[in-house]
Formats: sequence, structure tokens, C-alpha cells
Amino acid sequence: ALLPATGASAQGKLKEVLSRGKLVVGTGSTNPPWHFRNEKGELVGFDIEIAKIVAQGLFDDPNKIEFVNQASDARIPNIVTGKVDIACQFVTVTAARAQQVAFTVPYYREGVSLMLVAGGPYADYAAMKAAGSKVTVSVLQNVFAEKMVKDALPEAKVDQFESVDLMYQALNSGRAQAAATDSSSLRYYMKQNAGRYVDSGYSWNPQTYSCIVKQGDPDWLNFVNVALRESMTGTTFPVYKAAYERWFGETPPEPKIGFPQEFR
Amino acid sequence: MEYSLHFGAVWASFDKLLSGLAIGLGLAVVAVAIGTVLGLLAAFASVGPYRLLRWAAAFYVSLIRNLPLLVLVLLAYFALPQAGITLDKYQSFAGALALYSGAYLTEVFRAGLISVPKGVIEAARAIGLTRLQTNVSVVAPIMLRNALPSLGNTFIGMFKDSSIAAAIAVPELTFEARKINVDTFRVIETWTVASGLYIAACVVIAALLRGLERRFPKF
Amino acid sequence: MQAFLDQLWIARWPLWEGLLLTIGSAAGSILFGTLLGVIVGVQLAYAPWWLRLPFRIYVDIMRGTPVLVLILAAYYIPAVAGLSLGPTQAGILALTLFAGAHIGELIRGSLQAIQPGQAEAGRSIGLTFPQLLAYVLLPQAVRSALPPWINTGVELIKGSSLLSIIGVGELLLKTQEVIGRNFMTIQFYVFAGILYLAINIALDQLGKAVERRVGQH
Amino acid sequence: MSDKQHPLLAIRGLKKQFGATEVLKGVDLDLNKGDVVSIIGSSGSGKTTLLRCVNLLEEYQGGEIALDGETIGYRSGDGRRRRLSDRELSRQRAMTGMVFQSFNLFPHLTAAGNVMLGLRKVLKLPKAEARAIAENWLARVGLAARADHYPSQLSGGQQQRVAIARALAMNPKLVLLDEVTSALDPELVQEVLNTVKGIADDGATLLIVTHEMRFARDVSSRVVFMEQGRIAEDGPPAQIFGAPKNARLAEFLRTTRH
Amino acid sequence: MSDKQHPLLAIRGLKKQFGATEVLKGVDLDLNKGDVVSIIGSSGSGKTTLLRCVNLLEEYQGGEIALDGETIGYRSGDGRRRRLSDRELSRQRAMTGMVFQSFNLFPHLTAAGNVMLGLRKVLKLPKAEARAIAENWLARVGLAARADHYPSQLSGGQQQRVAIARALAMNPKLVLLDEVTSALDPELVQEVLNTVKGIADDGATLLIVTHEMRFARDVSSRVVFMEQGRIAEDGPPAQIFGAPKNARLAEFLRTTRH
Ligand SMILES: Nc1ncnc2c1ncn2[C@@H]1O[C@H](COP(=O)(O)OP(=O)(O)OP(=O)(O)O)[C@@H](O)[C@H]1O
Ligand SMILES: Nc1ncnc2c1ncn2[C@@H]1O[C@H](COP(=O)(O)OP(=O)(O)OP(=O)(O)O)[C@@H](O)[C@H]1O
Ligand SMILES: [Mg+2]
Ligand SMILES: [Mg+2]
Repeated sequence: ALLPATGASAQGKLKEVLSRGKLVVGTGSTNPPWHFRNEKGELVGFDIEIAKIVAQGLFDDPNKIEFVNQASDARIPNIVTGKVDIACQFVTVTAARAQQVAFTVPYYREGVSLMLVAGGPYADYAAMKAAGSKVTVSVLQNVFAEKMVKDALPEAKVDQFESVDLMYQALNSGRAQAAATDSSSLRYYMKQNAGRYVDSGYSWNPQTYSCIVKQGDPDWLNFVNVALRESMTGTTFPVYKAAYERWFGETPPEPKIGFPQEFR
Repeated sequence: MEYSLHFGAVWASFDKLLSGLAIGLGLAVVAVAIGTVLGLLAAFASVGPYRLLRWAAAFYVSLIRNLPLLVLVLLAYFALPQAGITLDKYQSFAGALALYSGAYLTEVFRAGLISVPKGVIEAARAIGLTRLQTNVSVVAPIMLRNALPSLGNTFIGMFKDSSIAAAIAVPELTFEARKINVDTFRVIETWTVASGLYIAACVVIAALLRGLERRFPKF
Repeated sequence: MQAFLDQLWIARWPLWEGLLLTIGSAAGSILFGTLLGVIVGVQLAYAPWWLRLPFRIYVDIMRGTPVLVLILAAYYIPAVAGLSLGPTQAGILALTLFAGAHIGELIRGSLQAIQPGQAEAGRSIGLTFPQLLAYVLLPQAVRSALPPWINTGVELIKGSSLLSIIGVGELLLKTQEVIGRNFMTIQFYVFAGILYLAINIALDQLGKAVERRVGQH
Repeated sequence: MSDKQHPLLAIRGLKKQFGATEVLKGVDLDLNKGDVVSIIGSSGSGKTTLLRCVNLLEEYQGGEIALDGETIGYRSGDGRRRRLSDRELSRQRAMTGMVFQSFNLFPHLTAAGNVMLGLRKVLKLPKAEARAIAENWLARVGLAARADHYPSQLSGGQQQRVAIARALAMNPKLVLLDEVTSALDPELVQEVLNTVKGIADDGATLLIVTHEMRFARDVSSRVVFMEQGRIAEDGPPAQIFGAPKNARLAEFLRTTRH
Repeated sequence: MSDKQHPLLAIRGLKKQFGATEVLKGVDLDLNKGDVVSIIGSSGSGKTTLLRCVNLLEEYQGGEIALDGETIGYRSGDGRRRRLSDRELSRQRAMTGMVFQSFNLFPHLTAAGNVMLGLRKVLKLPKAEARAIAENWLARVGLAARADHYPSQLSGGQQQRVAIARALAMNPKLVLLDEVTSALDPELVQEVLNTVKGIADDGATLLIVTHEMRFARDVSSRVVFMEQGRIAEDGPPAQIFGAPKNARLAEFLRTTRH
């Protein structure tokens, strides 16, 4: 069944956004270090900085943004139905999703890690693997979640939760012996709760994060790509670098001068 | 550009949705069964002669009925282990829903009890039935007949509330639907099918309950 | 405990905003839902079957669908049809449709519980049907519908917690944002539960007070 | 039956059925201004139904009712008869007043509020004037002191008198009374009957269904005996009670106490 | 009053108050086996309350009731009187049968089920035997064909006859009847009165509250007139109705129709 298109302006998204004077960005508010509210109630995190890079490119002002709060399962529908101009919410790039939305260039590559309670029954990845089906792992709800855990721990039981805090809570209340999720999130959490948790020392399942926009508007997609790529390789690199250091506690590799590395 | 509906991805996981529906129904049945016992006890307590029991029943009802079920479920799953009681996710959800439905059913049964004519109770005492026998043989059946329609509504409500179990990873219908969403992002299609299943189940339950009601003698 | 109180103090304004939005969206939807419900109830009670049928279907679909699903539908389906609603508007629309069905059903019940003699007495002094409704039937229906109406209000307060799913910054989402930052899961859920309890008990008491005032005769 | 050209109420060949059962099988009845007519008859003979047809609370299948020369309830044209609109029916209903067996007072309004509702909404009188008329009528039925009481605060007899005031305050051309005392305790019956008698003496036109034979005899200018959906006998009280011609009427009077 | 040493029912100085108002002010009454005693008196004089005290449905503040020599309702020791336990009260209640003005049939049980409940739960009879007794009693009140009907499917008179069968099937020493016809339509009164008369003729001991004077006269071996919580006159029907000594009784009989 065909339904009428929405919000598609005749002159294209780029002109629409420019004439509106602000960028509408879809993201979440409960997942540090990606997107969450700080103690002042402001939306902060790496995804937020990425959105600000785009706004800076549009208006020369990183703050001309209206954030639309959305749950994970609202990311693609909100793009498809035109509720937001762009979504930056740790969207994992997959070919299936690329059939429905357009992915921008990636801005981070993630892996999955296992976090354990310090001094708990299992010391590291090897001990857990040996324990077989006695281990329960808590993860975020996802169709791939079960398979992802089984790739690392083939016999473990899997419990899925709809938010990160519940996933961690399962670990704290002894419902699960390990939590498996994005390495970046785990690292951030362990830093906030120093000494209480340990990393299992095993990471796997690489995945790429991009922003998403609506299909069928090459000018808009190109604009966002330019803005993001130049922040990782060109004139605006210091902004990207500052955000990276702030949220991941590491320094990203400097772009090499000379032959552009993306064509190497 | 157009948004076109594709149900293919949803049909591919239809068996998951069906098993989710069955789990939701099963949880609702168990919870309402336990809740019925709780509700009966609390309802008789609330019209009985003992002030302390009346007070306890009123407290139970107003505490539980005014809390969002989600909070109860989260507490049963995450806080009870800290008190040394560890139930699995099915048990703790069924327990929370039982507690919740018990509070609603208390009100249903209490209304039913109040509608039992006083004269009928006296007639039972007059032929020599004890208080307990009167409650069991005379009051309870009349009350149940009066309460049957509301009982059905409560059951349907509890079945719908089983969707909250998704929060603690019980794989019922809503949980499965949201999983499909995360995968395919076919939100409209998924919810159309899921809500169709909910409505169909509710219609069937309502029809069964009406049938049950008809089979009860009219009085 | 001290750590919790510190965090609570830091989060006081967001939580306060969330509380206001919870109350506001529930109040808005009970207001619109009541207007809708009166129309629905009158149709269900008095309309000929062909006019009654669409209202019956509306009520049965709303009552058979979890509120969560209604909320998602209200957020996305108008957007697909070319009408983009903000999350708060969509949320209030969903809760209004839900409340309209429930209130419609209870207004129908109350109208039908009025003895037929009342309508006949009203007609025999020459009232037209709209006048009969306005001055004789609805005032009596409203009185007996008041306690379940308050219950619907309580359900809406609880149902508004589901608006967090489409990103409405009501109490539960604000609570989850705080938990997302400091991971004090149980403490803040219990705290939110107490707030919900307080609102609902206040609403309950309000209902009882109103009932006492209007229920005298 | 009537000796005037233009009776106030003229019922001609009235037929009414509920589903398949015919309840009124062709009733003819005339009332002139100032008449007080009582209808008596056994249970189920159609007395209430007749009154309800006159007050347009029931649809009827055949015959015609004319009030003060105006045909009411239906309009006929091109060979078909059609029920009038809600608005038209309401206007015509306001020309008759009806008092019901079960009072049917509006429980959410005071005694005065009950009487004022029609005055304000139907006759569109200003509030002060409606209030004055209501108080006047409540005084005439002996309830001046109860104007601001709610129905639940009044005895059955008082409630019925409020209902009478409510009907009469609209200044109807004709008042219909359906067993106005049969839901009352015996002690309260007399106060209501006295009120009705007072109204009759004041010259109102009344059509009364009653089981109180003594009352029918005292108050009526004419008595009508109904039997199985028809008028079986019609005459002055002295004839009906003293020398009934119809065998069933004689039988009815014998089995009725009082 | 009684001419035997050991009356079946002996009420001595019975006092009962509701809150501050004294409703029974010292009632003495004896019944022998086979007596049929009617209590008459104006509304509010305490007749119903007296019956309810005898059936232990009300607590009372003074006096004593003995049934077949056993003091019922209370136990006294070391100067204090204490209400008996629920179980004891139930056992004693089973010795009397009571028929209520408003029938009070169990709506969820058939006619036979109503009669059988006490037989099964109180007398612990096996099902088949209880059923046989129930059918026998239903036949005696003329309802053999209605054993499997629910109360809602029976007329008022039939319901009241089931209630009578329910009370009598327990084989009580004494049957209490409280205005058993006053909730019935006039046509149905006679069938119930005939049933009671049949039972009286079969030798049951009955204590009857009634407003049907003709019936009281026909059926009773003694009539008791109550006035303001006391027994004002007690004697054979001929004396009570023919030559009342008490002035209030004379007045009462004059104002009562029939
Ligand atoms: N709404 C109805 N539907 C079907 N039958 C009806 C309805 N109303 C009345 N009837 C039947 O119409 C007949 C006449 O009824 P009506 O109430 O006019 O009698 P009545 O003379 O007023 O009797 P009563 O003295 O008992 O009030 C009865 O047989 C009754 O059962
Ligand atoms: N539960 C009660 N609480 C308070 N007062 C009561 C109660 N039951 C009865 N009474 C009062 O006790 C008095 C006697 O009542 P009772 O019902 O015994 O009278 P009665 O002789 O049976 O009258 P009737 O002929 O009207 O049935 C009345 O004044 C009544 O108002
Ligand atoms: Mg009638
Ligand atoms: Mg009595």
C-alpha cells in the first residue's frame, strides 16, 4: 500500500533547514556517554557533539538545534515520517536498515565488551566460558542480542532489557553475572563507578555508528557527510577531537597530511 | 517519496508474536487466579466486623491501585532479591500482577458483597448455618454472580497489562513486537499486527466470559 | 541515603517539570476525553443502530488495545498521513482517544440507569431532546458516573508514564534520565512510585470530596 | 358524545399495538374545556397507554388525536403519515401536562427547580418570573415551605404534589393524571386526592386514570369504562356506578373493593 | 399464662433496645406444643423485633428466652451474661424456623436447593435424603412441579411457599412467621394463607405476626395484642376480637379494615 509522503519540501531538505534557522535532531536521553542529561539537565554526550558539528556547518552556530527525544525503536520511523531532519543516536549500520534510510559517513567504530562485578564469582572471560550455562548475561533488547552473546559465550543464558540502567541493575542484583554492551558505554560506566567492576578483557562484534537521514535527498546527505568528514579529517578536526577525548577518555589519531587517507 | 507498508517482515516473525500472546495470556491467568484469592480475602475483610482487617484491606487497595504497575514489577524483580527472595522473571512478574489484580478484584468483590441482600443472609442464619457456612454457601455464590461482568473486565485489563512484562525481558507479545521493531523498523506494520492480536484476544475472552455469564443461572 | 538525597536535590527541577507534564497531559486528556466521552455515551445510549455501530466499534477497539500501542499509533499514523504531531500532542491525542472510549462507556451506563420515567417527565413538560439531555439526563448521569470517572483519571495518570516511549519528558522519562546519569535505579523508581501514589491518592480524595458535595440529594 | 362543535380533545379511532398485540383497538373520546373525565377499568385494559398516546409518549398506528383543533403527533400528506419532528412534538407536549404514577421528579433539582425547568427552557420565562410562578403553584398544592427541598427530602405525597404543580405551572390546556395515588402509602393518598379535587374545582380540564372509585365518583363530570382496548361505557358517575349497563362493568364494580 | 409445667417457648421479661430507644419493654409469653399464637398490633409496636429475638437474629439486653427448657442466646455465669458462640447460636437457631415478610429466598439456588441447603449443611443429611425431604415439603405446599425453578422464575406467592417449605423441612420445634403475606399482591395472599392454615392443622407450633385479622381469628388458638413494646392483651380470638378489654386494642380493631 502506498501512503502519501510527508514533510518533503519541493526545494530539498538543505534549503528547508537553512530557511527554518534550526536543525531538528532525533536522539535519546538516557545512555551515557552517547546522549544523556547532565546534572544541569542539559543534553550532552558524543552523539550530541556530532549533531552540533552539523549545526555549526549549517549556521555557524552549534546551538541552533532542536532535539527530539526518541526511543531506540523510534529512530527509523521518525526519519521516514519526516519528524526529524537527522538522527544521531548510536545507530548501528546494517545493510537491512540501509534499505529504509540513508546512512551518513561513520563517526565511530564500536565493539562489544563484557563487564563483571569486581570480586565476583568469575574473574575474566576464560572463567565465564568455562562455567558454560551457569552464566547469565544481561544485554539491551535487540534481535541480534542473543546471537551476539552466543558468539562469545555459546552456552550462556541471555536476559534482555529495554534500557541500560535495567541492564546494569540486573548485574548489581545478581540476576546476571555479566553485562554485555558497547565497549564505550561500559568504559564510561566503569569510570563513574571506579573499583566496583572489571572488564572481562574480551571484545568482539565490531559495528559502525552513523547518523541517518531520509532517502532520496542527495544534497542533504552530501552536506551532512561533508560536515562530518571534515571534522574527522579536515578543518574542524579540533572539535571532533575535543569531543572524543571528553567522552571516551582517549585521543583519536590525527589525520595525516598529504595523500587523503580515505583513498589509500 | 512514499512510505509503503510491508508486512512481510512481520509475518516472518508471526510465530514469535503468537508465542508472546500465549505467554501474556498464561501470565494473566495465573495472576488473576492468585489475585482472585487475594481479592476475596480482602473483600470479606473489608466488610467484616474487625476494624484492623478492614483497615489493612483498605490500605492494600489504595496503595497498590495507585502505583503504576511498572514500578511494582521493577521492585518485585530487582528489590526482592536484596531482601533474600529470589524469584525468576516469570514468577516475579506473575506475583506483581497478582498483587495488582488482587487490589482491583477486592473492589469488584466488595461491590458484589454489598449487593447481597441482608435479608438473604438472615434467612441463612435463621436455618442454622454458621457464619462461615453462610459466607461460603450463600453470600459467595450470589456475590460472584453479581461480580461476573466486572470480573471479566478485570481479566481483560490484566491481560493487556501483561505487556508491562516486556520491561523485565519476559518474551510476551509486546516484547516480541518491540524486538521486531528494532530489527526491521516496520513500526506501523508491527503495531498494527500486534494490536490486532490484542484486540482479537480481548474479543475472544470477552465472548467466552459472556458465554460463562449466560450459563450461570439467572436470578 | 545521603548520596540519594544529593542526587535528588540536583535533579529537583527536571523531576518537577516531569511531574507537571504528567499532571498536565493527564488533565488535558481527561478534559478532551470527557467531551468526547459525553458525545460517545449519548450516541451509544440513544442513537439508532446504524449511527451507534461506528461508536461501538471505536469503543471496543480502544478498550481492546494496550495504551502503549495507542500511543505509538497516534505518534506515527498521522505522520504517515501527512500531519505531523509533536510527541506531547500525539500523546495527549492517544490518551484522549483512550479516555473518550472509557468515559463514553460509563456515561452510557449511567444514562441507561436513569429510570425511563425521567425522560418521559421531561418530554411531557415539552423539553426537546437536546434540552432533555442537558437539563435532566446528563446532570443525573454525571453524578453516578463521578466515581468511575475519577478512576479513569487515575488510569490516565498511570498511563501517561507510557508517553516516555515517544519521548515526552514526563515524570518517568525524567526519572529514567536521572537514573541514566547516576544509576540509582531502585531509589529513583521508588521515589517516582511515591510521587505517582501521592498524585493518585490526592485525586481520589478530591473525587470523594466532590462526591460528598454533589451526592447529597 | 360531545355537544359542542369544537371539543378541546378529540380522539378518533385510536389504534395502538405493541409488536403483534393490539392494545388500543379504536378509541373515540371527546373532552370539552372544563370537563373532568375519569377512566376506570381493569389492569391491562389500556388506560395508561391511552394517556401516553395523548401526551405523545407513544407512537400509534391508527386514528387521530386533535387538541384544541390541531392534529397532534403526525402529519399526513401524499397518502402517508409521518411522525412530527422532535421540536414539533415538544411544542405539542407542552400543551398537555402529565402527572405520573411514580412522580418522576427530577432528583437533582429542588421542588421549585422542578417546577421552573419547563417554565424557563420551554416557555423561556426569565428566572424571577419563573420562580414567582413556581412558588405560587407550590403554595397552591400546600408546599410553600418546601420550595427549596430536594425530592429525596419530601414524602411521597409531597413529591406527588410537586409533580402536580410542575404539570399545572405550564398552564396546559389539558392535564393527564395516571393513577397518581397508587404508589403512595394509604395515609398520603388523601392529601393528593384533595389537591386534585381543588384543581378540578378551579376549572381545569382533567383526564384521570384512577382505581379509587369513590374519588372518581366525587370529582368527575363523566366516567369512562375501558375494557380490552375499547371504551365499553361512558356516562355521568351516577349512571356508571349506580346503573351500569355493560355486564363487564357491573362485574368490575362488584370485584373492586371500596 | 401457661397451664403446663414446661412450655415449649418461655419468654420472660424480654427487653431490647436499639441505641437509646427501648423497643421491647419486658415481654412475657409462653407457647405450648401445638399452640398457634398470632401477634397483632400497630406498626412499630415491636412485633417483628420480638420474633427476631426468639430466632436470635437480634441481641437483647434483658430477660430470658427458653426453648424446650433450654435457655437460648446467652450463657450466664459469675454474674455476667455472655452471647453464645456462633456455632452454638447456629445450633439453637436450627430449632426454630423463620419465614420472612420479604421471602429472602437464596436467588442462586432452585426451590429444591433452597430447601435442601439447611438439611445438607446443618443437619448433614446425605444428598438423596435431603432431596427427598425437599420434594416432599414442596409437594405439601403445592409446588411439586416447581422444584427445579429458580426464585426469579416463581411468583411472589410461590416464592413465599418455598420459604415456608424451607423453614418447615428443618423440622423445627417452633415456626415463626412475620407478616408472610404483606409483600404479596392481593390475589396471591390467599394461597399462602391456605398453606399456613394447612400446617397449623397438621399440629405445628406457630408464632405468627400478621395484619390479616380475619386470618388471625380463623387460625389461632390464642391472639396477643402488642402495644409500645409490651403485651397489652392476650386471649382466645373470640375474646380479643369480640370483647376487647384493652382500650387501645378496641381502637386498633376499629381503625383496621377487614
Ligand atoms: N412497552 C410495552 N411493550 C409491550 N406491551 C406493553 C407495553 N406497555 C404496555 N403494554 C401492554 O399493553 C396493555 C395495556 O397496558 P396499560 O399499561 O395501558 O394498561 P392499564 O389499563 O394502564 O393497566 P393498569 O391498571 O395495570 O395500569 C397490557 O397488556 C400491557 O402488558
Ligand atoms: N435495626 C433497627 N435499628 C433501630 N431501630 C429499629 C431497628 N429495627 C426496628 N427498630 C425500631 O423498633 C421499633 C419496633 O420495630 P418492629 O419492626 O419490631 O415493629 P413491628 O411491630 O414489626 O411494626 P410493623 O407492623 O410496621 O412491621 C420501631 O420503632 C422501629 O423503628
Ligand atoms: Mg396503568
Ligand atoms: Mg414488622
